[in-house]
Amino acid sequence: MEKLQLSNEDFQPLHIDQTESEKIAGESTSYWKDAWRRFRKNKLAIAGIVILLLLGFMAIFGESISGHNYRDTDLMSTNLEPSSEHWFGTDNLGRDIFARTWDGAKISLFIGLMAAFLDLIIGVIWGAIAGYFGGKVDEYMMRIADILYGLPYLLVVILLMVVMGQGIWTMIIAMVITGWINMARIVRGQVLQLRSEEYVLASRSLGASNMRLLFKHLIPNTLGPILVTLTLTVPNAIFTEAFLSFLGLGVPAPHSSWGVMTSEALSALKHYPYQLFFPAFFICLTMLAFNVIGDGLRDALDPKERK
Amino acid sequence: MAKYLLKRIAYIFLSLFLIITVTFFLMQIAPGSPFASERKMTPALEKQMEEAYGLNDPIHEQYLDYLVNALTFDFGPSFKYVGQDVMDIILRGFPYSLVLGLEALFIATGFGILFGVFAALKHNKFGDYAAMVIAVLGISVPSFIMATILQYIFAIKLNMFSVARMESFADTILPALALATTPLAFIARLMRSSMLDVLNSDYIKTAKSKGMSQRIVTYKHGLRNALLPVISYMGPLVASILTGSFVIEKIFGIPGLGSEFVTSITNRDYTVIMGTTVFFSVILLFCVLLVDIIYGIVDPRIKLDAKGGEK
Amino acid sequence: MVKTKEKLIEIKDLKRYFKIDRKNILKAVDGLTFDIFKGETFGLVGESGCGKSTAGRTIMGLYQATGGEVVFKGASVHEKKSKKELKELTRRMQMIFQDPYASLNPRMTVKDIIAEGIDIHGLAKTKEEREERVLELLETVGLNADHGNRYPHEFSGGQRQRIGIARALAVNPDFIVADEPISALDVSIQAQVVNLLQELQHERGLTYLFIAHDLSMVKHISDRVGVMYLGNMVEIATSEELYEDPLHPYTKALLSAIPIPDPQVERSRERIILEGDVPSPINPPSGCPFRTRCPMAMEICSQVKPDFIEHKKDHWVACHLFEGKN
Amino acid sequence: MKKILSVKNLSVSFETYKAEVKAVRDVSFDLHEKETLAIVGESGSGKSVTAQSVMRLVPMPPGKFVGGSIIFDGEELIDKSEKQMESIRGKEIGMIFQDPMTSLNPTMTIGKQIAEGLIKHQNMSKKDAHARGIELLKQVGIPNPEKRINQYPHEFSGGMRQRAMIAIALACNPKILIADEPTTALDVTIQAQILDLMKQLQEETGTAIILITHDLGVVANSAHRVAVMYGGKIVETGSVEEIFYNPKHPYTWGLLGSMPKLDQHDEKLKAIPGSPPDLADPPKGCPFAARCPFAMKVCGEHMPEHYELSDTQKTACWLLHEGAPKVEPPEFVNVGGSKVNG
Repeated sequence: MEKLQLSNEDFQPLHIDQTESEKIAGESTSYWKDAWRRFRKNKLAIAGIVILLLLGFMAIFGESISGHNYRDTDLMSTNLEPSSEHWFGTDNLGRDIFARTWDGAKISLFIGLMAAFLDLIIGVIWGAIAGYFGGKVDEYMMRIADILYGLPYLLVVILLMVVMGQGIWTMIIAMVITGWINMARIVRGQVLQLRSEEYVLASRSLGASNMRLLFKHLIPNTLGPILVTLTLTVPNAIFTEAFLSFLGLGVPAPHSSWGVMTSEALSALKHYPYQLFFPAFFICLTMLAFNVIGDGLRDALDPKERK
Repeated sequence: MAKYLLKRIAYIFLSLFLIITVTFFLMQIAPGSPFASERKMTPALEKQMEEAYGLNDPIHEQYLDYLVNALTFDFGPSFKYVGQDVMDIILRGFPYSLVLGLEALFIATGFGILFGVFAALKHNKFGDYAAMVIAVLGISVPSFIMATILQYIFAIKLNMFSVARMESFADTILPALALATTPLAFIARLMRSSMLDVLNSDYIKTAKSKGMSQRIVTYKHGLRNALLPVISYMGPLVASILTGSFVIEKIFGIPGLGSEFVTSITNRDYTVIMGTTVFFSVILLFCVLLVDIIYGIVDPRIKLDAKGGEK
Repeated sequence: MVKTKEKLIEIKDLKRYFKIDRKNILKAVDGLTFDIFKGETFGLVGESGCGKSTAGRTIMGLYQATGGEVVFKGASVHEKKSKKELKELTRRMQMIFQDPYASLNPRMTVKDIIAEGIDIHGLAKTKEEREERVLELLETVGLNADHGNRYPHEFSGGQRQRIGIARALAVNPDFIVADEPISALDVSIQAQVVNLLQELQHERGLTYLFIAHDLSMVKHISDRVGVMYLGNMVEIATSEELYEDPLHPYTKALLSAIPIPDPQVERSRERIILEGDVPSPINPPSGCPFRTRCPMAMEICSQVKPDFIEHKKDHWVACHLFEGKN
Repeated sequence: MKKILSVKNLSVSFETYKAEVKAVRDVSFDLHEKETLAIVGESGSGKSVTAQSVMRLVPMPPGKFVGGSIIFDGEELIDKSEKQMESIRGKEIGMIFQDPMTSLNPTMTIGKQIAEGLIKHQNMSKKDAHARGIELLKQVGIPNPEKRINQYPHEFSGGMRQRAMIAIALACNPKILIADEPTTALDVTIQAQILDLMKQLQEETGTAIILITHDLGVVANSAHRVAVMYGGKIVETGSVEEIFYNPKHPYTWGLLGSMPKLDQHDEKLKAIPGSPPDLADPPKGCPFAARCPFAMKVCGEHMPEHYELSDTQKTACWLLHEGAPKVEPPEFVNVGGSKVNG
């Protein structure tokens, strides 16, 4: 290092405003803003959202675009390969697979979203009450959930389907009966943990009411995990619907669902594999989209990743 | 430990009791007489049949009978197949399902752990991304679609396997693979994240500071601790493989317990439905218990908790 | 330097137990009796798990007392009271927490965090007044208006702790429980926070219960110090007295264990090194809780729990060595 | 005394998704046989990264060596392969960490964790390693070692675990022991036990110790020499007497002033205003300039060189330049030397 040439000027006192060191650079970012910024960087998750929007659009308008409807049979044109007339081909009753695919999408998405929504409502209420009040209340409420959780849930769903007969709402109810437990457990765990956080204690020592604690502190801070669980519940419900329909327990005819279509295509698999391809592809695509969004959300919202 | 086990077994019985009760009463309110779907029967004959199956006794007696019998695994005769006991049907189908299930279990855990560890060791490199993309795909493809895809490619197009036969070991490969896909992907993801957590922990640093090689650090110190969350996933895993086998057996034409169950549902063969449900639940509950015991063996901290936190 | 002798808080045989399971009870606080005078800082020291934080929270009324009572300005803290009385009580007693990262809600702006008490107690009539008060509080703790709209994660540990102090001050309390407010901070930042606390005390006539495991800092800030061990108070004295003439063997050991930032002193010091670890509060030893590690333990110590007695004026101790000698 | 470790101009950075954090910048120090060198500094000052760099335990990536050298026993450690480092870690240099609750493998018995190193570095049989393990546990003051050796970490208290960690680190008689905040997570009475134990073991084995700490009390208790770190740089080094009785760097003054004194009362603490610099964007000149009450124009522009004040004391501060105004250290700094009590 060469010797520095220093003048008297260099040894004049440096006046530093101490408030300067308290300054924080950069603009203020809230938790959600920050999370969104991180989520946006996740290309896969963004692709998932785009796919979902497209699927949703097609579920609503797809059938009318096709120029056919989902239940018209045409025995003159059965088992046709995809063509300009029938974009996805036709099935063994001559029904247009394109139209049926989007009718199925409507039902699959509706079931998935509805089941997830009901899970959310029941799970959050149950979990929040158990976690917030703790003690005996918590013990009994979670015991019940534990026992239900121990049951093979698909069995329960199937049993209920047998008992209540087929139908969309039966399926949704059957799914929700066991589905909410997962949500309840997560919410309870979160609330239980947050309840003893120092900022909640601080609010309590300021004299905050239960309502204030719940709505200002507990719920806003559990929203992240709830959102992630929710995005992972939807594909689960879609899968369960497809599974049940595949077993012949699902949506009653003439409505289609992706599960029904897969099931019907199976017998013709050897000769008309395209009949299987379309519903199977869209089931997988939807589940994939929800899964990558869920993963993306988890990464974006995980407090461990925050720095 | 003994006390803990007893407590757990008591819980299992409580759950079973609930399952039996719920199934019983659900079947009671289920629509249609079990014999309705049979070929036309004279009302007199139907009455006679109902008498024979004890369906005219008061409900609570039927329930008690059923409860007592269920404890001895006696679920009565099938409604549909005259002269066959439900237990016979179960025992006939079970071996197929067991083989299939175990095979799927091995594939799922073995490859799942392998993929997960691989991805964790290649963290943020190409191998990691590749493994995780495959895993997300695996989770997104439902088992019954996987099954049909496998069947189409390997059996129909390539003729490597038979389409729907259950005679040799080779016949079990495709169904086991299909059954294992989703859990395999789950385990791979779980294993990866838990391995990453463990590799970042302080005791891994300690092991390194002792001069242990990367291999020993990874496998001797890392793997065992990273396996803990995977082990606790084994309970749900067994459940998923059990229920997954309903469809897989149907697709591949395997005469296992799952396909018996599905058939019994379409037939409204109530005693078989009830019997298989209870049987499935027993297996599941004991598997979950087994998993907990294994967990206790792998993690020395658990034993302490079972004794009530004393030193 | 006890400023007044007016009692602000009387704590009488305060107990707080936690049920672990059917058989085991954790006696976190097992019979504390002491007073806190108006305007003083009462320091509470002890090792981790001695129940000092539980004591602080029970005194605040955040935990229900298992036994005994806390009287604040003549009113019992744990007794049932009307909503209004309860609110007024919580306003007058406030708390500062240990972990600057966990004590602020990450989803709220600093302004809303500080204003929470103002909102709850309706201390501001208009939005402008609320704004003004928050600004004033920010300035009091050395932050500026610009900081109000930011979120906690953008601040350093020391700054967060000051936000916590501002939040407590917002409701004009008389009494503040500071639960290890500096132990998570760096040395130079600790001094900033301690100085701020002292300034605020002088300006506003606050009374502190200062909880910490660091005896040297407690001694620095406190007028009187209480030493806790396994849920029990073993000694109380003014901080000079405690340092000049510690009576209880545990206090002596604690004092001698503190490393002093002076190498010559360190070299010439005779240390009392305690054997072993603190026993579990679930199954505490019979008699005197300290006897298992006490270098002076006697026959009687395992049989009889020593009384808490005033050995000298204003110097209390619970030890058989001093029983009957005052 | 012989130099056994010499760190020269070491710089270590971390790549984060936002920026490159320059955690250690141009750090140099020596360690001699049988001495205890304390590296003191606040969190984020780079002291732990420095220590872990010596062991080559800094994960890379995200960490990277930007420059400098680490010479141990005449050999450059930075150039060594991972395989070569394995025969140095544990054998030549041992390490203990801050949190004894997390630094032991929860699913392995204490005995096995001690034996591992012995088997690897000293080719011991399992049986011999077990016997030696019992000996080591006895040496670090764990009662009933025959029984304890087969227990798992969760059956040990915090203090006992730290003793076990020391036994692991010292199992192969390393020449250097790096202790990274070994007592920070422990209670005062347990801290005293551990510090005592380390001193006693150093006398028995002659190991040189690098003690990383933020607690000046611990430094005064245990160290022979001290390096004070701030903002990723060493700002002052010296013997323990020089640092406590004749410090020349304003940061050292500030640090000493921030500590409460047991034998004084009602004296206001001399807090250092402001907060430490952000190492993602470190200041151009002296890292302490922004908080320094004596800062001059040059401080903001150039990092001062290390002025050699004695054989052992080196201070990096422009106040020591002949052109700088004379500044007296605050009076509280010299108090300690004359007064001995306690």
